[in-house]
Amino acid sequence: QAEKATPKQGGTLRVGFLQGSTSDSFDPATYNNDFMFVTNYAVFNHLTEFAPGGAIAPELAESFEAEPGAKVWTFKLRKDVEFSDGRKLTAADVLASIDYHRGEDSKSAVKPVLAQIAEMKASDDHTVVFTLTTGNADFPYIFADYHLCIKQASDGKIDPMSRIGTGGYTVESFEPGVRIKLKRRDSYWKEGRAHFEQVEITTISDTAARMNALMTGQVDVVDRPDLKTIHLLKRAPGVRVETTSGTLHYTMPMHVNTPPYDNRDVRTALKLAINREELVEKILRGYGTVGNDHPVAKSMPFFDPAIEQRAYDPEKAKFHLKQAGLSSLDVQLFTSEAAFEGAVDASLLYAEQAKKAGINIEVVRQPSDGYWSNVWLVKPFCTSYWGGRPTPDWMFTAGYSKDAEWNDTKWQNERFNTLLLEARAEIDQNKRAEMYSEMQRLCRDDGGALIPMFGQYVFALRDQVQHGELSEQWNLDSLRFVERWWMA
Amino acid sequence: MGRIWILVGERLALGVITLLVVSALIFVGVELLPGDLAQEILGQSATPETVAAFRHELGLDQPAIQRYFHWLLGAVQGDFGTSLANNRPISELLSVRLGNTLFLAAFAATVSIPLALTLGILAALYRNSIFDRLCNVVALIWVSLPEFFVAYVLILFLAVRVALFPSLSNIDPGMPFGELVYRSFLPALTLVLVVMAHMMRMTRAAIINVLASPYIEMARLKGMSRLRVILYHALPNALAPIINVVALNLAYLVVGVVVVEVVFVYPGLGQLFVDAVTHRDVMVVQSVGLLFAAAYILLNLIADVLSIVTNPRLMGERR
Amino acid sequence: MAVILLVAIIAILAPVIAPYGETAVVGEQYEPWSSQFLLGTDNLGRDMFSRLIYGTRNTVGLALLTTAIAFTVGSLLGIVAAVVGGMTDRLLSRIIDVIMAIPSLILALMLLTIVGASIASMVLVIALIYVAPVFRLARASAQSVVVMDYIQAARLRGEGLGWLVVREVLPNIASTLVAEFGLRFCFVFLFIAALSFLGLGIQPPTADWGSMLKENATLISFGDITPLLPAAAIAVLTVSINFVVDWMLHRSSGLKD
Amino acid sequence: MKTVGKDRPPLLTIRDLRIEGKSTNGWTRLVDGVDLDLARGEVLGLIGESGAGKSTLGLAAMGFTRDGCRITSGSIGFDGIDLARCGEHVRRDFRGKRIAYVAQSAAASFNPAHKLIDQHCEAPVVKKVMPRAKAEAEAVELYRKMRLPQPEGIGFRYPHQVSGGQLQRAMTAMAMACKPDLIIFDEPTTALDVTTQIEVLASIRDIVEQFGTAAIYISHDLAVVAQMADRIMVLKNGRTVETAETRTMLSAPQEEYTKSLWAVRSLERPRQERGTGARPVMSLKNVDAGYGAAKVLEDVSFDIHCGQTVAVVGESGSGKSTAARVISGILKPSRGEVLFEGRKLPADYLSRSREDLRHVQMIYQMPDTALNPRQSIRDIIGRPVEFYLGLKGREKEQRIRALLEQIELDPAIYMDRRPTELSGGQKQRIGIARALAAEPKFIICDEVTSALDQLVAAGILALLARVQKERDLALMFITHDLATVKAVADEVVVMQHGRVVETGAVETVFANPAHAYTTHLLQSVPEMDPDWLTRRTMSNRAVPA
Ligand SMILES: Nc1ncnc2c1ncn2[C@@H]1O[C@H](COP(=O)(O)OP(=O)(O)OP(=O)(O)O)[C@@H](O)[C@H]1O
Ligand SMILES: Nc1ncnc2c1ncn2[C@@H]1O[C@H](COP(=O)(O)OP(=O)(O)OP(=O)(O)O)[C@@H](O)[C@H]1O
Ligand SMILES: [Mg+2]
Ligand SMILES: [Mg+2]
Repeated sequence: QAEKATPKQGGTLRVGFLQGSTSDSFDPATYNNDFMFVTNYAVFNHLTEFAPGGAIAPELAESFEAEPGAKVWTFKLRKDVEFSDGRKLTAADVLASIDYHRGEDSKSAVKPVLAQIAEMKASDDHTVVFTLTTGNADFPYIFADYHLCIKQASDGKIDPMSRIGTGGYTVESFEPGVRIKLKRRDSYWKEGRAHFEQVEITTISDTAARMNALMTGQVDVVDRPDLKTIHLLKRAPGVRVETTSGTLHYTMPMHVNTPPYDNRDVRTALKLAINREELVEKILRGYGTVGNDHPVAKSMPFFDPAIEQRAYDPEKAKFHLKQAGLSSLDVQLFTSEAAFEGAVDASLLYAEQAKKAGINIEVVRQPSDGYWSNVWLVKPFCTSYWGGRPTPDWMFTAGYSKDAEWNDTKWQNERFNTLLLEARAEIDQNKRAEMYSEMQRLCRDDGGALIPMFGQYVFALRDQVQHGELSEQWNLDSLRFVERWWMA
Repeated sequence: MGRIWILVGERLALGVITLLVVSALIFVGVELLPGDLAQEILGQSATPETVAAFRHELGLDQPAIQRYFHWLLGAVQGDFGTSLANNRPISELLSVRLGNTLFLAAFAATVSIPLALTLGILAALYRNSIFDRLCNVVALIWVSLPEFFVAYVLILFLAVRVALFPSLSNIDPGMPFGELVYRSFLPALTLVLVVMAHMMRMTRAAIINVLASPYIEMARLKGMSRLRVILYHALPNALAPIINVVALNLAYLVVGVVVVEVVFVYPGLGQLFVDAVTHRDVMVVQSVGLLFAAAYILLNLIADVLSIVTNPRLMGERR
Repeated sequence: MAVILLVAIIAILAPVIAPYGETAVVGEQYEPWSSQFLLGTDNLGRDMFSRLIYGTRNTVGLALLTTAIAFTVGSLLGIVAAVVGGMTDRLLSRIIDVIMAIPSLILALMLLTIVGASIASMVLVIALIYVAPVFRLARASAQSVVVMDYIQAARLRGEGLGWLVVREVLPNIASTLVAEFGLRFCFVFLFIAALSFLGLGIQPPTADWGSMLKENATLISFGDITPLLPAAAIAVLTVSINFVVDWMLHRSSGLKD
Repeated sequence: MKTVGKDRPPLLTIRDLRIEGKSTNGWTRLVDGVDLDLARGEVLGLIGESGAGKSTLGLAAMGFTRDGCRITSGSIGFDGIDLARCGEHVRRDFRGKRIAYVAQSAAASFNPAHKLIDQHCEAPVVKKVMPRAKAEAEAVELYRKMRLPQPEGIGFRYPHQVSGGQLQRAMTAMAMACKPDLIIFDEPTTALDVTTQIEVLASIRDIVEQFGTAAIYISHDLAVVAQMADRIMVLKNGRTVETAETRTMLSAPQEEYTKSLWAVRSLERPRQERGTGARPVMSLKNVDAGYGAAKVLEDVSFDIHCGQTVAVVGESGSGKSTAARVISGILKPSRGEVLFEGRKLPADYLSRSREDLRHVQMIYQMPDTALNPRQSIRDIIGRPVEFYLGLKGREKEQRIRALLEQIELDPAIYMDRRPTELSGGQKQRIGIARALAAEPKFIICDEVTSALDQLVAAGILALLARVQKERDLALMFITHDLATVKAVADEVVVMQHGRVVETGAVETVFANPAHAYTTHLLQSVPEMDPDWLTRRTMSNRAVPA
């Protein structure tokens, strides 16, 4: 056992992923699936990374610190880092890489988050100073995001398609939508990382095929095994299933500005009419926990365990309906497997449960194709998911604040929005905790999101693949397994 | 012989027109689909601003007509343009995939066609016997099951239970031929099972159809054996419908194997096409669509020409 | 024959025969076969047996409707092309070529996303796609009929197109069309199942064999037989339909052995 | 004519043969206790009406039954072996090698996919009688004997590249390929026109005589059988009616049935006087017509008068049917016009009025293809009644009944049958009823009796004559059978190579033909005299071509 637990160099890691598409490219602004996320973390480095246990740790930055008020942040860079073509990393590379996502014509998903940077400059070759518009105690977290990889700059700009990074691996071949082959760099600056000699990541979008590939030993790691059959997969020789519970959660956003969802009692009735335990049991096969209609996960800072868990209560739901002046309720729930795996089944189950509360839910399945542009943010009641954000501030800002781009419930709560701004700049951790607790309650009781469950990240691997303590932010050791794991 | 070439010429000309219409239709279809490449790639995390910026970068803000003719102009010169999604030349993208697709289709065809014809002939020979019934039932069961299910069953028995063949067909262009065959064995077998029944049954039906002809009776009156009657006398006269069904199935093998490609992770054109459609990568959709349509038209043409060539009545000039 | 009758009866009497509702969650997931749940339960704890029975209705009914539309339109157009000939024939044939030259799943995807994915539009779109092969078949077989003297006699009588197509030609190519019907019918519900894979097919929780198969298909990888039930239902129906077709063909081929 | 040798050794001995066939209502007797003896080198003529069981018996002589038929009792002794009881491989071994078959329609019985020579050599090579090269050489020899043109090259053609008469000869040659002991000729000349028929008959007889092969010659044409057979056997409903030496049979038939067969040949009808002032109903004026570039009709003109029958005769391909097509408006003439009651008809039937269409009706040569197999008799006849005369319901029903009675079919039995459930003669009568249903003034009969046996044909002709009289119909009668012409026509139009070579009243033309071709045609009509063929071929050969 002890022998297995010590990292060993060598071997080829073969990975099978659900996602991956022919439209994939190395342009960090367009990364949109696990395949590219993982590739990104293998080939490039970031200013910070998630350490096991959920803490934020410096990566390319040697250290970072804030001036009081958390408005000005100084990041010191490592001096020994080389790109795979031998060039040394400098502050110019960092500035250009971040700038790429900030510009007027940026198409990057992190553009809204980076809007808080009022100014950034290099005070010397290895120091970068950020000045923010408002104080943000959680600022270093954003640099762990996969979009913000550091590429080489020339004339203050990066080549977005460039494959030259500072990471532990270099790209040997890449066929978008099919597979990528990575090769270990001998001169990787990070100690004790990048153990595999070669890594081959293949897109296996068919779930059964992915599991078969794992069982027949054609791949060593797969993501998202089929939960329906996971009990059977566990029995397969040489295979083990592991989980991490991160911030992933499944939601059913209601537009609070659209009748009947504009009535708080109706929303509450709908929230009470769902049997969360049964959903976790049948849809997630137990690989998850019940949600409490707010997006803060147990593992996140400032989660308030004191808030009462909402339970399935058809009678109380009926009561709330009556409060709203209704004896029964007919609603349409738009859904698709694109929302999350099992979304359609979850909706169907919910519909069956809600019948007991006098609520008729018509499940309208939509084409997977185009779901995010046609349904999400468009239909007043649908299924969706959030990968989650590492901090409550970031999570709330992205999906619940009044001018969030992805405010999928159209929720506009005055008190909540004020608290959000106050809490962000607050340094006193206790006060912060209080504020975040109130925001969680507001979200739970007044918000438009029905959040029935938090999902665990589930992955399966062959026995010879070993790893240390896992980081839980995202799937597969926060997407960093390529450089963190090893072959026993 | 001359008439054949005239026919081929005419059909090719018509084929080109069909291709144009198909490409235009596909273009319009993809344009009409909600969402565009910019939206699809940015996905859930898109904001209107970033989508607009991306659109501009991709040139998607130009009028559709202009983009179509730009592509068409290139395509006519053999340049399919570059994939908007990742800036790679489409022809390069296509050529590898096309090779793979053709390899798989050829593999499945070389197994299934002779097998289907043989079984069809034997079924016609021993029609209504146990053998015939059995052949039919087995073949029908395989067609009645969806391709993915056939694939799963094969994987279960030939890859998981008994590790004879790999369940993933991740082939590389550089692999030796034997390796290619080994790796694509299961997808090919799946396809064989899927297309067998149609061809076999048509062979059987076509042969039985001519068995009531006077020349078959004549052959029997000449004392020819049953096998010879079927092979030498019935088969040549039943070829036209058989050729047509074979062509149809070949077209399917080239064009319609997305599901099998997905299950076996076989990097063929089908996956590329579906991927491109879901991402609204119009140029790629167009180009693959064009290849598919061309394959279909070409196979149909070949079938028609073959039916003529194998029919002396249509071939030789009249006396 | 008997199987087909049985299927028809099941389809009509589904609510009477099925022990549980089509969508009712009545137990735990994947319960084994028992006297309570004859064929066990599915992934949401719905009774497999009941769903299979309701599935008969939806699957067979819809497939029948779709195939019927495809055959009506396809064969009528095909015969018209053969009877009228000339430009009409050429034009129709080219249009059909275009439909056939676009991969069907993609065509369905495009059309359905454009017109919206209701059951009605699904039926129509699949029907449209299958019009193409039916057209080709009908045209080819009609071409050998239209040269017959009795067609000429009808033309000389001054009959209109409708009469020629429906009363003179159609009855003579019916057996060929029926033969094709046997396989097409089964292709249609495979197609419906494939569409539900793209999120376009029959709306859940409606039970249909194709989707039931798809939903439980992964189980087969572990040798679990649950997915075999809908698969077997499909296979048995296909085989029996085609045997009836064979029998009809045999009768019309003129062979008596 | 050979003399019949009673002393020759027997080759085929059939005793009490019974064959049953499966029909919709169980098994029915097709051949019912037939005895037959055939000596080596003897030719037996087998005649009888359609459906009498001639082919069934002929095939049985090879130990062969069609699908759906079975031999229930009796024996078929061929050279000492009972073909009814031996194993299939024995029979198969005999077939093609020792017993050969010449089918009725050579065009249908040659496999369209293979060259003649390949089909010729198939039996000798497969049966290992001789090697391929020798078989080919012999084939050429046989072709030459059959007086086929280009005997060296013709074998390398496909069946469709060879004319019907030539195919029929090639089929006879093929039957000789293994020099069998017995050949069965199943109506080998029925489908041919008289001028071709005579050549084929002569060739067949030559070769049979030369090789001393025994033969069974099946036909329903007595005159033809008379030329070929030493002995004649008359068959009816699967039973032997009478067997006798050819000359005896011809001069003194014993049975009533045989006599009735004989009587058909002398069918005559009273000539009608043509009213001198009567205007023609239908006229062709200087018509040129053709298909594509090929010109088929050149300057064709003739008139058809009210109540009269005009026969159009000429060899196959001379343009008879083409003229009919021009009249009916299917084919547009490139020059000239069609006049109906003095009025010019539009060239294209699509632009003709319904009334014009009604008055020009057509009866087709092949009743099998002229009646829609999927419609009932009621529909077939009822449609023109409804379509042209606008009758519905009871009136229509009555009209159909009347028509069926007119063609002597019991409405109660036949009304709801389909064409496939009728005999050839009955089908043809339905075709006539359909034409009559429109109550037309003019009917085109395109070879309406060519495919029928004489008894049935006589019935049809009589029927036509009757309705013509009743309705004062004008008929255009296309045929290549001059006996029929004699029997029914008032006037005759003789065509050759798309031109009218002679017209006139039947008596005049037949008595002293003005054109050489007419003479040739007339001389080709077989006569009952068994020596006729010999005389004809002698004189033909005497006159170099
Ligand atoms: N395969 C068959 N099955 C059942 N009945 C048959 C079959 N073939 C022929 N018959 C019937 O057998 C009878 C005799 O047929 P056959 O062909 O011997 O007559 P034929 O004398 O040769 O007549 P034709 O002059 O029309 O050729 C007919 O009534 C026919 O309907
Ligand atoms: N549809 C057609 N296209 C081209 N040529 C044709 C067509 N129909 C007939 N012919 C040719 O026209 C000529 C005259 O044909 P037609 O049918 O009028 O002859 P026919 O005198 O009726 O002969 P038969 O006695 O064989 O019926 C023949 O040489 C034939 O090959
Ligand atoms: Mg006969
Ligand atoms: Mg003719």
